[in-house]
Amino acid sequence: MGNKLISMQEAVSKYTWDGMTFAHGGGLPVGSDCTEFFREMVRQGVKDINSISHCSCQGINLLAAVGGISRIEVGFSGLEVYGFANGLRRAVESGQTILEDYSNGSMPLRILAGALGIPFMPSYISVGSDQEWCSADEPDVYPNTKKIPVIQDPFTGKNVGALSAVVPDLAVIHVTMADVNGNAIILGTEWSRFELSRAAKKVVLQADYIVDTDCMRQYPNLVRIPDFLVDAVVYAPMGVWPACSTGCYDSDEEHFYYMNKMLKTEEGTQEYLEKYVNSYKTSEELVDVIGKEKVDLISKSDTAFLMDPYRKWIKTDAEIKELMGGR
Amino acid sequence: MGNKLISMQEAVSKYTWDGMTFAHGGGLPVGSDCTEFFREMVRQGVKDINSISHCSCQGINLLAAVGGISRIEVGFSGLEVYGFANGLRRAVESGQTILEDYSNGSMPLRILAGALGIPFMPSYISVGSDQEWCSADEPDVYPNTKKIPVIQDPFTGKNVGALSAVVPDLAVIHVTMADVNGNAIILGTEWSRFELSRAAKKVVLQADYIVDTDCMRQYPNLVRIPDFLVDAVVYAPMGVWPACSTGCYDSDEEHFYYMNKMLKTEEGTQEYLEKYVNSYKTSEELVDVIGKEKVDLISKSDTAFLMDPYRKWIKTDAEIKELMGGR
Amino acid sequence: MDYTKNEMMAIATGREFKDGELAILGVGLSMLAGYFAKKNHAPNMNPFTEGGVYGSTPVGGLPWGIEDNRISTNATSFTNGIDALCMLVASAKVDNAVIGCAQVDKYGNVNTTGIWEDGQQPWKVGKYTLPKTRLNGSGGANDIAIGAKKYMIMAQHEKRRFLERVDYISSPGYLDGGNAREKYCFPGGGPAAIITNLGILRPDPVTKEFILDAYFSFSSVEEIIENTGWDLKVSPDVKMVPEPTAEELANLRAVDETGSLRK
Amino acid sequence: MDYTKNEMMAIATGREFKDGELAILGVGLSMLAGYFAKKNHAPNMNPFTEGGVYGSTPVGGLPWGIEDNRISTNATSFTNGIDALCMLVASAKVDNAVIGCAQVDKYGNVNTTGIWEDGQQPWKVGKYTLPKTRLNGSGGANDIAIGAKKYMIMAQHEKRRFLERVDYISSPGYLDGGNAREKYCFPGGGPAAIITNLGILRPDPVTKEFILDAYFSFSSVEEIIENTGWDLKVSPDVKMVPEPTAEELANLRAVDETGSLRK
Repeated sequence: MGNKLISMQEAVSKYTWDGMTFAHGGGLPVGSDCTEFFREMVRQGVKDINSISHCSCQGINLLAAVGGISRIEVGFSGLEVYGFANGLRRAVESGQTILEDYSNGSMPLRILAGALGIPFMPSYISVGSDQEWCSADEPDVYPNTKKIPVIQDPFTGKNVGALSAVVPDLAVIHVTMADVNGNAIILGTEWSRFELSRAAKKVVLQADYIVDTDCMRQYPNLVRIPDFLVDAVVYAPMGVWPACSTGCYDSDEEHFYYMNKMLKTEEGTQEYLEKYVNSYKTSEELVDVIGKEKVDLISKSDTAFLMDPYRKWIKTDAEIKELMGGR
Repeated sequence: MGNKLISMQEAVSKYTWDGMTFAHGGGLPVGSDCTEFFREMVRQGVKDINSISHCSCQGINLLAAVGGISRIEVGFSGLEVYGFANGLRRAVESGQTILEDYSNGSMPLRILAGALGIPFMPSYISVGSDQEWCSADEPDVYPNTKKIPVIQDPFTGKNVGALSAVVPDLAVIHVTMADVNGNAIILGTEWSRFELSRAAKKVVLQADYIVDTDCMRQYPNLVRIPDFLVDAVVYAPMGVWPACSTGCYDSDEEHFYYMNKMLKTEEGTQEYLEKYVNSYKTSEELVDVIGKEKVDLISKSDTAFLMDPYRKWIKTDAEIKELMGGR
Repeated sequence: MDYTKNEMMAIATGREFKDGELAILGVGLSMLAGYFAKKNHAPNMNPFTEGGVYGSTPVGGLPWGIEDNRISTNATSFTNGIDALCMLVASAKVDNAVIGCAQVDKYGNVNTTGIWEDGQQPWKVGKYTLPKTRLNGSGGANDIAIGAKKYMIMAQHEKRRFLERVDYISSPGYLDGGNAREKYCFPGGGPAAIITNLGILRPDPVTKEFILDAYFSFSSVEEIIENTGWDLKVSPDVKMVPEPTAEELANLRAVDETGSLRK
Repeated sequence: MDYTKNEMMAIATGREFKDGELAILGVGLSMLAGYFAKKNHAPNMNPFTEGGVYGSTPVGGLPWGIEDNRISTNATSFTNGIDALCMLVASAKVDNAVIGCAQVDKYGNVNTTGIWEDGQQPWKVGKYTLPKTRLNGSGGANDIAIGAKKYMIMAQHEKRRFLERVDYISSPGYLDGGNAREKYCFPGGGPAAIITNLGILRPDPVTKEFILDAYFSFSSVEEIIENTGWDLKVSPDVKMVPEPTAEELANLRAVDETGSLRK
């Protein structure tokens, strides 16, 4: 309990460090991941990140493009219809980033094991394929038998894989609504946000809206992340951009392609950083960077009606400033 | 998809059989379990049930009292503040019902394993105690090593228990609201209702309210049981009584004690059956049996406000009759 | 000051909860002790119940069950049993808890499953014989016993309940004592205290045998020894537990609206 | 009738979906084939996506991503990845699915992870060498491959994609053929067809080697053999796939609002 609202700058400087195991993964690449938190990590020069998620996203693509990711465990490293993630790809092909392959099902199961405090999760996923036999951590061994060891079900003696548990140092989780204490409501698929909030040692929320706790008391079954699990809450309107936040805004098709094109080269990446990462400090300024018209356009989402029941509890920017003690 | 509304009589006759593995367990004993489905099982004389749940409830207490339960796997067999479950206790002490002990955490984990389609769940729960060493299925062996075998974590070599998966023939799940297709919203703790709906071979919902599907489209994150998992939907107002349904009605303190007192003896059980089980056929008649005043009293629940956002989508009894083709 | 033995027990238990702790509470005395603590000295304590009911305080009296509407009325979050018992409790995220017992032994092992005829206990006869009296089973107490960072056992102090060895271990304490828990890799720390209507027992740091740590103003070392079924050792620092303050009693009674502890 | 090869491929894939099936769909061609089927002949099919988006149909065109707002707009239920991929897909509750590939081999093993210099593949050199070209990884396709009751593989039919052995098995088909899946206890049935822009391959019931089952009106047995990188066997019953009907084409194009398949 207590007011946990802090700024994005403070969140990144307080909860990240070089070499940490960092989990995210609110959604698939086009879905609700914590892009703004990644942009701030880039601005603060956080590096040597060991990234945990089922899927990559534009945030990972960006952080990899600037050389901030030394290792990544992931199920899907692309950008869906938007293609291969060029920044990440460049880092992986050059050997700068070690990529350990799992699947979109086996990564969440590893996080579930972390959440349950058990050492592994039995599963048939990822075994019997090169996901089992290839380990980027031990490239000299093939087929590898230690990454996903095959064990025997004690009831039948049959084979089953053992997926190792993951306990990240930090999970940064995008949510649609949070109160200042850290109670959070997600609209759209949760992906592994529920499990991540229980597995990670620290949890920071990035929220589209700050709402009153009365909203949580009216909809307690929607509050899938209760306050005591949360260390900090960051108000980040448009914080998922250029991906989409269900109920709030659609993905920015044009920018999604543009960003990925720029991250293909080091020069393009530098240009992109200047224009879209280092060019603003506040979320008000971010709106200018995106362009007011574009923001209005993508905010006319067909999913906007999903937010309607909660609008009366939304805190205004002025109220949020007040709650942050004017910071 | 399609209209899955059927009567309680039809649900019990179609989906239950003597000797089946039957799962329930919406809540703790005082919480939202499918009491009315149990009463109909008693009316239809279903027997030799292998019951699966984390907790007992008044429905189990009743079915055990009439000798309908041959075996039960459970974490808690009492009635919370209301005391020991006399009907179940009598059946267990006489040897009529075999009771296999687990905990309120290990039973849901076994259901989770069933839902995931994996053979077991690693856990530290229930091991190193008589829950591991005593198996009611193999009473001649102590300490038992087959009920919860201890295996080695392949990553560290350390001991961990293996809880066997459960895949029930049927799960009967109380929900607050369902549409005719089987999409369901639960108010209050889910307990293991989410996992049960994925683990069981068949799923029947017992609902306090039938609502329009528009309600589900407005609150898709609340719909934790999607329609395609569900085989039948039964409209059962007051169907949890004498326990409580969050958002709908409180527990009936007086009747809870009375019922448990009556189930203590065979004679009392017969009297109880006459008065409260075989004395009505429809939910309208059930209200008369409970007493209109009592129904009004317990319906004045402090939790009633939790239902407010959904009331406009509630189908009336007349509409429901129409939807059931006048049945 | 006028208070009952059960009120003293609830207050003594409540005092063990510290501000900011994440705590799981059960029905009855456990909830009373926990919500007393939150009201009295631990306003930022986070109590929850095993079905995943978070952020709430009881309304209209103590609940009949731990997911009763009395506790669901003002919750900020409802999740599920796996979340509460497995992700939070069994994985050692919970700081503190209370469990009850029908029997407890000198290593803090708890029996809530059944009472056997003497000599017919499974561990004595090498068979899982039927109990004379079937009790409720462990519920969530086993999960707390293996997983909570620490927890307290509340018990009525009677010779027949305080045994050298319980009939059936529903929820493991320190098993045979010493490092016995290590074999099972339990993530939790084990029982920190047995708090009764006569006093407080705490485990020896090495042997893990429970010894008498404190008595109440109305009890004595002798009375406690007499009511304990094993050869109870007494701490050299044995002391009297401070009596409830007027404020503590007022706060306890505000939680115990229906006065169950004054009966 | 005027239609593209990709439209024929999408319709041929869509025809494999039966009414009432529970099906998981991915972005692009997979969703197109699935929603075409639902619109055309399988109104009670239950399609969902891997994050647990249920009961929806795309609005405003095919989504850019499978949890894009275009597919979230009219969902009746949102859950999570473990529900969709592990509880439904990996546990063999799903009836049908489609996965794509960069390479596929004669036993239906799929590679979506990377392309290696020839001779540098991990299985050839006994080391996990870096790929020349890093692709996207398996995403949810591995889960489908091990767990769906059956599934289809969609591919552009080119010699460099249809190999004796893929560079890297991202999603296992029948591995080395025969009963090889049994060793891993995969709950799912394995790939039922490889559907390409030239025809349809299906596995031999015993050896599990994929053989040519059907060609399209615009392709031929010879063209397909020529574009396959292994010594493709031809079914004695090889046949031409019926051309799209006018209704099928209309339904497909209604789903493919933006006309991506006509390009």
